[in-house]
Amino acid sequence: MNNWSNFTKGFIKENPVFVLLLGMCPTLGTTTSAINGLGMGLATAFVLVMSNLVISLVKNLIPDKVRIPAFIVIIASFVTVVDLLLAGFLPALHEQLGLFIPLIVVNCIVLGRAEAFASKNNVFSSVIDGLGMGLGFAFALLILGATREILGSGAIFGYKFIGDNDGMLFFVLAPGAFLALGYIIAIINSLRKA
Amino acid sequence: MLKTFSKGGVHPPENKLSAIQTIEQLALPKMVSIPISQHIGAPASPIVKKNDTVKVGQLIAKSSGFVSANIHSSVSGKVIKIDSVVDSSGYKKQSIIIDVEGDEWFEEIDRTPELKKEIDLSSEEIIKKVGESGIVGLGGATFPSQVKLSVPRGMKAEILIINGVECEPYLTSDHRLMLEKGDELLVGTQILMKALNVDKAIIGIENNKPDAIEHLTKLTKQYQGISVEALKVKYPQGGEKQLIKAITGREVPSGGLPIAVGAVVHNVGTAFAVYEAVQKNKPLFERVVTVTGKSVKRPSNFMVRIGTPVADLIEAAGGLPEDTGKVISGGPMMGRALSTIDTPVTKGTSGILIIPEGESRRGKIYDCIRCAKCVSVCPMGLEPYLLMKVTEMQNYERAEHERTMDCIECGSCSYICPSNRPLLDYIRLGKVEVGRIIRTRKV
Amino acid sequence: MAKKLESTFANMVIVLTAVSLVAAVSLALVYNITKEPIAKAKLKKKLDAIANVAPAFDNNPNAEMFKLPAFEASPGLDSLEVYPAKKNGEIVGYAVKTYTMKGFSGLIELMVGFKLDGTINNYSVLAHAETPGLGTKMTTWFKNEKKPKRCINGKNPKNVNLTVSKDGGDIDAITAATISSRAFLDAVNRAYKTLEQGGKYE
Amino acid sequence: MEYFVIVISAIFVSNIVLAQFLGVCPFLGVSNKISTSVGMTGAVIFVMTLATIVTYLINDLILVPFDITYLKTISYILVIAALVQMVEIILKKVSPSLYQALGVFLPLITTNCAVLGVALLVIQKDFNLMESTVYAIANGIGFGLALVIFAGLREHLDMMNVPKGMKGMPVALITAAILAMAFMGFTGMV
Amino acid sequence: MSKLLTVSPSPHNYGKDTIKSLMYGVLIALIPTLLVSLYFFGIGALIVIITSVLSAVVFEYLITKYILKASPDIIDGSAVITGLLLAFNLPSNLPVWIVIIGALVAIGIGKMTFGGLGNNPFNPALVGRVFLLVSFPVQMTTWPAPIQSRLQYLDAVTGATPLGVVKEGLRNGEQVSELVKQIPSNMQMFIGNVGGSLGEVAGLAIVLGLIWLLYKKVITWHIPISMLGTIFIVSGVFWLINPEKYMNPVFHIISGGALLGAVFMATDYVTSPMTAKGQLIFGIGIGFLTVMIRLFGAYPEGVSFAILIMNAFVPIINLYVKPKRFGEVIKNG
Repeated sequence: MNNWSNFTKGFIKENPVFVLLLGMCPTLGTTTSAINGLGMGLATAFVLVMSNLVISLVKNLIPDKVRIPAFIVIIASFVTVVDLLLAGFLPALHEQLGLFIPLIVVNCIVLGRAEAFASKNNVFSSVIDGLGMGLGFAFALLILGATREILGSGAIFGYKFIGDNDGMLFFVLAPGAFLALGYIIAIINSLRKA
Repeated sequence: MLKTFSKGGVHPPENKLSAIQTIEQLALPKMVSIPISQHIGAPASPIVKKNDTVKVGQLIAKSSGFVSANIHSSVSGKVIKIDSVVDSSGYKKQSIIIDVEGDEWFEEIDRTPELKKEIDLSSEEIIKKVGESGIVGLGGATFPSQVKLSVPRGMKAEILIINGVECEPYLTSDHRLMLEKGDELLVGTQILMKALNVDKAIIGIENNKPDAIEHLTKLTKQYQGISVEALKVKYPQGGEKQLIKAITGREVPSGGLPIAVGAVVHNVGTAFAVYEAVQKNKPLFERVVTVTGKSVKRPSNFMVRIGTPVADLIEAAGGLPEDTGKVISGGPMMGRALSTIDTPVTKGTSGILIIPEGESRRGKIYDCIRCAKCVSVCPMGLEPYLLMKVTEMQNYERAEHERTMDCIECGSCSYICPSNRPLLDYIRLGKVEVGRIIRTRKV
Repeated sequence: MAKKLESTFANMVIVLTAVSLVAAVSLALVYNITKEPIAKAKLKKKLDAIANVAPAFDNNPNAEMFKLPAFEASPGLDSLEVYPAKKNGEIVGYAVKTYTMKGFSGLIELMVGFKLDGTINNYSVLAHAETPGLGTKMTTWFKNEKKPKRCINGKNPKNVNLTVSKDGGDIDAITAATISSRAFLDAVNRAYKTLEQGGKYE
Repeated sequence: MEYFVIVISAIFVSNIVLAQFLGVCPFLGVSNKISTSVGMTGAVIFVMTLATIVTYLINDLILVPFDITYLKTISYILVIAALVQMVEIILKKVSPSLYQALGVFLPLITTNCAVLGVALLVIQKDFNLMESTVYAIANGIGFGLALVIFAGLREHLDMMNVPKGMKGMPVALITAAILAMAFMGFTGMV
Repeated sequence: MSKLLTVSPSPHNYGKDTIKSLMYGVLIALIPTLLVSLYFFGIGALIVIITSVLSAVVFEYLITKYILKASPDIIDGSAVITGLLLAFNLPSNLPVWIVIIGALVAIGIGKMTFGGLGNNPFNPALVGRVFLLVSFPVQMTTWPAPIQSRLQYLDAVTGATPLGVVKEGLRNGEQVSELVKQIPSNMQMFIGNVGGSLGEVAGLAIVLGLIWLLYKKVITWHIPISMLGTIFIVSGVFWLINPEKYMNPVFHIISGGALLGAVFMATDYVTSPMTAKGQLIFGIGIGFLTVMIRLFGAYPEGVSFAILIMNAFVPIINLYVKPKRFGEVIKNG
């Protein structure tokens, strides 16, 4: 597989959210606005790239049977790093994302890529894979966040375009997340088939 | 408050157009074709050959098993061939085809009209006689009657129920029989009581036949142990299980026979045939057939020889109307649509119903709107919408679990469905598949 | 390519311990680097909230915070945090972290700033769980200076009845959210009365 | 009364799946059949309660006293992973029948963010040990309630003529959306 | 014999019920309610009803034709009913564009997403209604005063519903005996001279509709009676415990959407259980949840939520509550 397609597959063809249906919790929980979605996506992408990098570096030093715990420790470390960095430098975003930052640990995408890709491939393609998947994830969260923000708050990236009015609040609330994601997946499904 | 069965049921328009028409003897046909399988169970085996001459009432095919029935010639004449002919099921079946010559009856048959009340035969002899005479359930099920009379070991019949319900719309053959042959069928009932060794018989009649109820109630005073029970009108009260439930309040257990609750059910037509067989030595070769339909000129009740082509009956009732869409053997709820009117009348033909083109097709089928009407009308407490769906999905395991085999195919669900869904069609399909699965499991 | 390490017991223990150690050490490192920014960010947030509501100050109100017994306190919440705002060493006003339990979904927390005469300077909503689109409007509703019937900024509870007009007060409730509005004003009044009890007005 | 509030709140008002978006992956993944969702629920209640108690103690006895709460995430996830393994081994030995019922779901639970989420939430909410335990059980029940209802709906939808493009995940998500909307009726009950 | 006969399996007799006839039965039952809403809310009611019905029908047509690419079959009247029921659940001063969004959600999300009539697990009109309630809480909770606002639409004089008054008053610590003075009498509420969604106020008219539906056998008594009975009993128990803190059970029956919900919303064929026993459980569940939400929840009215929640339970009810099979128990008697 060449590096370019390895990189781009995460956006549409193997998009972790829209196609592989992974990492649903943060996808739904943090996408009340475009910026939150993007923030969460990038945080996850960072963890993904770093853990892929490290795991592909040390993969031969780790016995098979303790593979998973070792991976989890590595991933959890990077999650904590992201958690601390965000708390220190982007406190507003940190507060918005809240619980979902530590929960990156259990995001199936991260462990999934570590297990399926980084533990079998070289460093460079692992990083590319992590980057592609991570950005694909961020892209999905951005789309979903933007959709919910436009419909729910009548704004995009915080810029309000319907004056003082509220949008359809449904979309910023929990049910709106399920609904918007459902229709986006349906649209992507029909686009992929067409 | 009149009795009826407790669960489900529908009230299709009754349309008993021929109720006031007395039974007429239909003219002899030129030719009859008598299928060797007119009953449930193994086909009879022919004992005549081509060119044999036969008399009315002569045995022409012999019962070939425990569940099987003798077949007698309904006419006198010459056997011209034994061939496959399309019968009411739409399939080709072996039939004995006889060219009619005169009307020469078998000598032993007592053709006098006198009522003979005394029963000379013993229980075993009656059962034997019924078997020899080829009597089957004339309500339409055509189950060989002698089998029903032979109570399995360890069980005991407590009550005989005579089915005079005639819950199918349009049909009036039983109704007319009760009015015109009341005494005969009551004697027939006593014969059946003797055969079963029971001292109680109840004739169940729906309340839409007050004249029959009145007539038989009057007559039963002379017959010990027989009484008439007027029932609330509700389809499918003529179903064996429903009738037992209505009259005795007992429910035949799922998968069981009526005898499990001590009941045996026979149709009024059967009771009459038993009278004729036992008292008059006359085997079953003719029956009452209603020819009816909204477009029929002269809705009638005919006494018809078995094997007569349906076309003859229609002709006698005023001919086939122009706009005919469907010809049905039996009633509108459970009868079979005929592919051709050359089909012969058989022991199970209770009526010929002609339906105009406009009413002969189901409307457009829509998705189930889950109105639950099929569930509420199912007399067996099943969920037809679900049985259809799981059959459609080929989930036969679930279909069996949901008791699809209990379905009596009364058609109430398909009748009531506002979405015109072919519920019963799918359930039948499911029953076939589930039946096969059950059989392979046993093996 | 190097061969994979065998899954012997010793290997497994060693590797897992090593991985955990490396992780712990590097995390400790990162923690130490980010410790200060995190603390700063937290403080800044609080100061921002105070600065937002209190009259302009040049001290560190957080350092001079003191508690006063709350007016009509709810159980478990019997004192309010008061942050004095000082300019050139002189007290110019207070920011009070106040609350109410009467919100649609219980607790609402506000930071309300008062001038020395008891006039409300500004407020900000710290925490609430009100209905989106209704109660949530309190974050801006009561500070819209174009609508004097709603705005509480610049009003002094001493001479203005800080209850909703429906209850005979002077403030217009949020449309279709009277309960949240009542709760909001209850919290503001609690802050005012608490300072008054503490004898903080001139 | 406090416990009652915690229970009602966790099960209905802020249902862990429908309002807090925790455990959505198994919610969408294991909800094809009612029978499996019941098994999953049992496993989740069990592990969630156990994990919450253990992590609570770790937090209280180790992380806080030594001021290393920044190791919370890493230690919790290790504890949960180890716990799931242990439960699996013990169950296999002690009660093979229970293992039969719950076994297949146990590995899935490690990556069920509801378990880690609840463990983290009880710290955030400042619950004591007893409250934490009740909260964990209640959230397990809330998860199970949502899961079982949803499995019922999906079994139902399997029998319906869902348009082709909507089949599978999209219609499941939209059903979840309406379910979550309906659960908003419980707002403010505590 | 040259002419071909139609051959088909039995039965050959088809009942007179069709989807159309059942839907028209419901529509006729809705007429009294419609008239009452027009009488009390005048022009606003007219605008909202027309907008809602029209957009429901148009959306169903467009979605069927252009998205599902099937032949549109709207004459069965189900879209009209959904539109009408949606309108009945809205205040009469709701702007046209919000009504249109509601109809789009009801038809597009609530119904067509699942495959159209018969396939939707949730009541479409309620999906639309609750969506609007959640999305536009201000517009959805200001109700025009009856009669007074007959000639007004968006600028109507508004007031609170009795349930709203009671909920707010009790939250504010007032006593029931004080609050009853602020709300219309039971008779007024039953006739419909009261603020509220335009169709739910007409208690008497809804009861007439119920009688018609029962007479025509479009629905059975199980759901409405079990639901209203449960509301009465559960609210009655609380009332007996403390009549100063909880309103009396009669008030709970005739106020808000209890009657409209019990007669027209909960009885929706598609989204209610298939067996009589299941329907009783369904009705009891709705009644119980309604009272719980009214007494303890944030929303003053809980009927819509309660019905949607119980809709979600219908598949489970259908799975476990079976009709009594014939011959299951051998009964001798």
